[in-house]
Amino acid sequence: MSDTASSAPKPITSRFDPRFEPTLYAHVGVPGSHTLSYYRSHGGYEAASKALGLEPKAVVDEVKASGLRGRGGAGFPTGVKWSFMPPVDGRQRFIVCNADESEPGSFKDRYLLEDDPHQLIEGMLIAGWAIQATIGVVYVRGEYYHAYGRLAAAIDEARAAGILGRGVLGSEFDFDLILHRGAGAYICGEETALMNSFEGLRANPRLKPPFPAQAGVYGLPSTINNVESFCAAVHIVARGAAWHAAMGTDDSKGMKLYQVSGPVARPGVYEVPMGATFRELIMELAGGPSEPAKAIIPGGSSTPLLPWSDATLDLPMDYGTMAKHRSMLGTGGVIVIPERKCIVDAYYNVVRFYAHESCGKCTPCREGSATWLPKMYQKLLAGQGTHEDLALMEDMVKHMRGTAFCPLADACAMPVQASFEHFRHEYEHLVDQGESLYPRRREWAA
Amino acid sequence: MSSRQPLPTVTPFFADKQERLSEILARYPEYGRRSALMPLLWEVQRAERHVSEARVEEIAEILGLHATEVKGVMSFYGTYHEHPVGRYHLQVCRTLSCSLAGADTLADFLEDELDLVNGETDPEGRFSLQYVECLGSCGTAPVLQVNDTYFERVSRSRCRALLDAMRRDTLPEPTLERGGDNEPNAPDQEGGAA
Amino acid sequence: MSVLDIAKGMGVTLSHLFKKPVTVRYPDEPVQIKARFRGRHHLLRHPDTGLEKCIGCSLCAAACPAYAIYVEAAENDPENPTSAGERYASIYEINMLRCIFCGFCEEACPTSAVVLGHEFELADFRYQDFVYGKEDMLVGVKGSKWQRREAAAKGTEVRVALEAPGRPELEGVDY
Amino acid sequence: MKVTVNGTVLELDPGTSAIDAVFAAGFDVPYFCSQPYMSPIGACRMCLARIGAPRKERDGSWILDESSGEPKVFYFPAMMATCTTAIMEGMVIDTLSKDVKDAQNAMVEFTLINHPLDCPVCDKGGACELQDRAYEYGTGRSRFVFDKRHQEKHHPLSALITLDRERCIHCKRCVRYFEEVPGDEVLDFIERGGHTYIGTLEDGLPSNFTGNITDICPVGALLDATSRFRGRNWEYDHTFTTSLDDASGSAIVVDARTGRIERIKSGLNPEVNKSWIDDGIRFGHEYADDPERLKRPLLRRGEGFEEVSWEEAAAFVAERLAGFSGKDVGVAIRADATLEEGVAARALAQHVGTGQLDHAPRHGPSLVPLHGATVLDVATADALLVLGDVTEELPALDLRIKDALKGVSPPELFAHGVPIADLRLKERMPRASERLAVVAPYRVDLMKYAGAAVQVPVAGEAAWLQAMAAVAHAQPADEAVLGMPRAEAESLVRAWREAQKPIMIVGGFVLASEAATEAAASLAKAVGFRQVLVPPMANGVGLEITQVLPSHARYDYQGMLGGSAKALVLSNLNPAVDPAVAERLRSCELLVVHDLFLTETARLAHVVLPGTSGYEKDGTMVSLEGRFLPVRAAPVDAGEARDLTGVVKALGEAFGQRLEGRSVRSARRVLRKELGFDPTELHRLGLLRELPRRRAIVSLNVRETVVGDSLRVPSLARPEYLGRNAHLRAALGGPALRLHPEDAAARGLRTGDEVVVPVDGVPRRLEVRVSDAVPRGVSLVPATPEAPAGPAAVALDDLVHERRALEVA
Repeated sequence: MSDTASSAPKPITSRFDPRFEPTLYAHVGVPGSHTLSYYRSHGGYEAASKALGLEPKAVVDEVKASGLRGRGGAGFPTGVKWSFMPPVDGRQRFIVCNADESEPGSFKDRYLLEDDPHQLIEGMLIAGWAIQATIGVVYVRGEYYHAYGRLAAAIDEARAAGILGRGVLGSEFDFDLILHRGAGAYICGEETALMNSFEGLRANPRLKPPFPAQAGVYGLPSTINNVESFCAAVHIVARGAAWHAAMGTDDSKGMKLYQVSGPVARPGVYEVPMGATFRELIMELAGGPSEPAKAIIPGGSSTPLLPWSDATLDLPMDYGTMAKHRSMLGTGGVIVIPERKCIVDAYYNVVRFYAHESCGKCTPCREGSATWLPKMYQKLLAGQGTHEDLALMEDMVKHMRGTAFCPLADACAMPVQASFEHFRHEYEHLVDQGESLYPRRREWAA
Repeated sequence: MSSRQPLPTVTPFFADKQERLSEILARYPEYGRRSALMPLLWEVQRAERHVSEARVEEIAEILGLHATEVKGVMSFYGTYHEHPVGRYHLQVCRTLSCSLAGADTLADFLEDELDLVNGETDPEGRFSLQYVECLGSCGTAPVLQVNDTYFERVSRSRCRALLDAMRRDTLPEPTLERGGDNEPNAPDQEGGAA
Repeated sequence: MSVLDIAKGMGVTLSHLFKKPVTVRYPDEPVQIKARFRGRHHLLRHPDTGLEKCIGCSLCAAACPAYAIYVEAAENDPENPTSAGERYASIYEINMLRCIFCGFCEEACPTSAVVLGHEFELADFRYQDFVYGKEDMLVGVKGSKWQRREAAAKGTEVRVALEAPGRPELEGVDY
Repeated sequence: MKVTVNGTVLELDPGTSAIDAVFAAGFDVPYFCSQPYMSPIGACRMCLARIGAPRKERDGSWILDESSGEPKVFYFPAMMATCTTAIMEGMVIDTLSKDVKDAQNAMVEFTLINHPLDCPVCDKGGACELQDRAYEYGTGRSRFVFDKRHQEKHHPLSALITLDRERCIHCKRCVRYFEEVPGDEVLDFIERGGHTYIGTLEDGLPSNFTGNITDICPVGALLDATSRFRGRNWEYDHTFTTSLDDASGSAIVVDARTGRIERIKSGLNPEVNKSWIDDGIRFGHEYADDPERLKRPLLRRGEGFEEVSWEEAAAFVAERLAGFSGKDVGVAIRADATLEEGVAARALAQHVGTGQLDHAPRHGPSLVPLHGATVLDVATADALLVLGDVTEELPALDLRIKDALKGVSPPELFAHGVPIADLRLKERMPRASERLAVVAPYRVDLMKYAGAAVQVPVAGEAAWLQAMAAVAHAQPADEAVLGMPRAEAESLVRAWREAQKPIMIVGGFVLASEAATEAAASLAKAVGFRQVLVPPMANGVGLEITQVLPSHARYDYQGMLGGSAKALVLSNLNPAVDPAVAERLRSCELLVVHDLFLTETARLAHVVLPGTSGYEKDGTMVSLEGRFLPVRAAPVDAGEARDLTGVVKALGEAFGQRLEGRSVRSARRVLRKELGFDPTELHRLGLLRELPRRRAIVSLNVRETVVGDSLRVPSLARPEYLGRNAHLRAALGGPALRLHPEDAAARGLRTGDEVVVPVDGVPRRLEVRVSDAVPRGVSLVPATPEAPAGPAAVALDDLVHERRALEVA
């Protein structure tokens, strides 16, 4: 476990920082970067050619050795996940890309899809070779229509160039992609729900086991990863596992696309080695908060917030440290909450999101996240809450945790619990005074 | 048991689009024919701005399903519409990051300006207003999605300009915003990307 | 026993000679009944809409220890409902010979539709005349079957020889 | 595997679910979404428990607890739904600790926040799983102070099923049921999250098995419309009996109250119908309570009838019978009579000394195949050839065929019954359609699920079977007759031969023809099929093996009606629907009719005796697989109606004779001798017996039946009673004349038209239904007990329009 005191200072990076060379995000924002010619001229598909020259198992081992952990939120080691695939037995195998980025606070995948679609295609090709899957599925959320168009064009280009299809890149390996567009359901970010959605079913999560490696898309062996994970795999293969493993902290290796939103000077995506501190990210890269802040959500709205303090700012953003502080790294989507935002209002906003996105399959989520909890928040915000209501809400979220079918109810309950833990006084003020400690903000940029 | 005859329906949507239909069906393996359900719904919706019950039945017929199944899937997702939306379907994200950037006020502004409430379409069928959840544009909040296109960092003046443009049916191309280090308009991006 | 004891006893007797007697000239004079006396049942209506309170749920029949109640339900005609909601009692019968006037039915009733009133003059001649249907118990019906039969034959009003203080549960029941 | 449940150690098979382990150990957990015979999905989250299991080191040895030296139990971090968790070696399950109780309380509370508290008016009240579980596992108070979800109450899903959306707790049982059991996904969730509700776009739930969802709904959301708002659950008398609607031997529960049948629910017979019945069985009971039921014997006086006592009626019959020579008397009973009634009929025939005894409808060939198979065999078959429309003819078999396609063998039973969560079952299991081949003269429902489907011409089964047998014997065969390229036929034959358990199901279209039946038997012999023969009515097999048969082919039922009998005793038969037969019956010297209603035949009778329906008699039936099943009388007020044993008792008394079969008891004394066991002691699940294949089956006195170009087709809704089953009729429509769209258009007919059309010379009132499942030039009309399934001549040219369907805008 890394501690800021013990580990050597890591370089901060930014495309403006001469000490570091951005990798995943090198081409985002560059006009024309989505084309094959641009990508090829910047070393594109060399990693794929290299991978196709290796044994599939060697590619898996390389990714294992790199210490890459899934960038979709849960942080499961990618190489290990790939090695779960059953032995090749003649059945069709699938590699699936989860491009259904919908977690509030996360927006890194969209830019990758829009500006560097070939990087994803190359990553999936490498992963496909590694697990011997000949069909890749890219599930793009329905709202990312621009990204969908760019990706569709990139796939056509790649097909025309022999990068997809029969015998890719001159090898014996066949690989093609199916591009599938979602239609607005956060739950599709859950891997099995995504598979149901892809199959043309209601996107309810499936029972596990069987895990996707045994029975995934169409009941066939499948592996599913996040967009960023696939892109990282490209560079791992290109530069070697050691390069990747050298970056980051003990349990979190490599580069990470951190996103900063909320009232900061320069919100956006920053590619930094794992384990950068909040201070580096928020104060230095993003230019610091534009108004006094009181809390940080470290990795998308489902991760428990941390109070704004010097101690918090000095925490390295990696899986272990966040877990130690009873939060999660999630997708690395940092949201800064300003002092003047009522925390009850802010968390009503978060709960409303989960209420809207609950699939309705299981009871605690359908009745808790989607029905009762938002109603309780409405009651509080209307100034009609009581202290019993606060106790009831705490009891309710306690029972929503760990009882639901999939993590969505937890994703709703955990941040609410944390908001109670750190900002209970704001809830109590609202109950006692009948109005919020901080009046609702009505400002909007002119 | 009773197999009642369906009532005479309107011309099938895919009657004159067989090529497009087979292109969509061909994307998926034979055993995964049902996967074409969502693309077919998109196809209809893009053309007709909603998916009517007759189209649901048609898609069910194409895929060999019961209409109920298609309806069950369609209604699960937030972006398929049962009733036609306006020519400009304005979708305002009000989730946390956008809300912190003033999306609630943006929403109020649109309600006042267009005299619409959430979920309504104006009588001319030009504008529909809908509040949606996170669109993945948190760094460039607030965001207004018009049909399939994102307009980001929508300030009051930008919003006005957009509305005026839409009233004149001259919707501009969106400027692609990136934020952070990847701003396309950043002064020295070429040097940085090297 | 001493003379004194006898005198004491006679004293008690004598003192009562001058007190007001407790007996009444029933049925010429009404009998006084306590508010919580449990007599013949009434089926109540909602005072504002006039709809029957009974929804035919049969819980009274389930609660009845004497199996004296029989209920058959039916669906309300939405245009012309008998009771509020979907369901009403198409048949509601209590066999007054079996009834032990325990009041369980009243307690079991979720809509306070059946309430035990004060009427107790239920004597009759034939077995079937002890089975009271809805028409005998709905609020507004006064008297037992026999009393109503007699009143009809004589062309007089039904007279119930009792007086009782009201009870809030007996909403709309008038003696 | 060793599993410890709350301290109780037990040994269970691998693959058992934790919830079954809990029940097997004698403990209880609440559950709503699990349902026997359906896939567990873990949606309701009621069955949460704290679960732990030991883990192994890399080298395979157990990680030990340092203090005890026993394998250390690692608990899962969160509570687990026991229904979706498979047991592991050494698993420890805790359902009693405070944490678990708290979680269960919370789940009950969550479930109840949107559930209306209208138990007093809810038909499920008193038999509601939610009510029970809330009482056992809830806290008894609600902290939810907001408005509950308001949705549509009493929404008619079909004429048979009412849906109350507010009461739904989203357990998904009904939605899964349609996908997993009949395979018609006609019901689904609409919307998502807190707005989710159950709905359908189909008109009236087009499936033959819709009623089962009212049984499995854990709350009062889905209700049987025939019994809506009638009584409360605790007021019903439940009679566990066997359906006499078809020969499947499906277990049913007849719920009666104050002398009338209020509803029928599915019974559980794991080897026959599992817990499913079709809509015909479930909803087709209203006729038994019809006000026109005969309650007392009637005796003809001049033109009219007079109600008389049984003694008087019997005395009249006995006196008149005495005037006939024995051989002039005919006795015929319907083929859904019980074995006991069969014995009674036999005794009566014996007493009067006639060989004119028969049951009808009956095929010429025997119903006992050379190599028979059971229903369970069908459910576990790996190759199936279905000849005919099983879905309508014997719906229970349709579901078991679909079981076979899933390839999951029936579960082993626990002491607590069928596994609550059978982890082998999954949502949307692939169906091995290549196992099923269906052959029928029109597009039958089962063809949707079949790998090979052949539509043969009317009465073309024999030719097809002969051609297939030729393929099997590597002889030339006409591809046009086969309906497929020869290579395909050869691969089918190969698949049948290679199968471990190939089964042929032979429906009425084949059995109607002796040639086709023979061809079926020879194909079966050639490829190794075991056969299931579908009897035309419930007890066809039983009445055949107890020899309720004529002494000679010319004395069969047709022969009796044709004039070989001067005096006739008919039980539940109505041949006078045919005007030609009615004319002959008018000249009959003595006609005794035993029936439920004053039928066309009864109107011609000299004596009419009130009969009982299948729900009102005790007895025994033999299902198509040779299973002896008890039929029990529900407490129904049928006036003085008696079954045939009662008729024989009254006649015997009038004869001054103690006839065999004068009561169910006395009939069973006879049966015990013949069968070698006592039917009185039959278990509810029946007794499967090897059936004797009698050489002496008397073939029908078949005059070359008019082979028309049309068909009488089986229907699960018994057409003879459809008019009196109001709800079923509303759902299915009246007896239908089904036509190809072009044929209909050519005659200006539309769906919904009511017509009168001669079928084999008998005018029948039918409702037109246009359907492309019907081949061109063929009309389908429902088969009746008088005219069972088979080719028919439908004179469309003589069709008379009774009422035209309203123009649809």
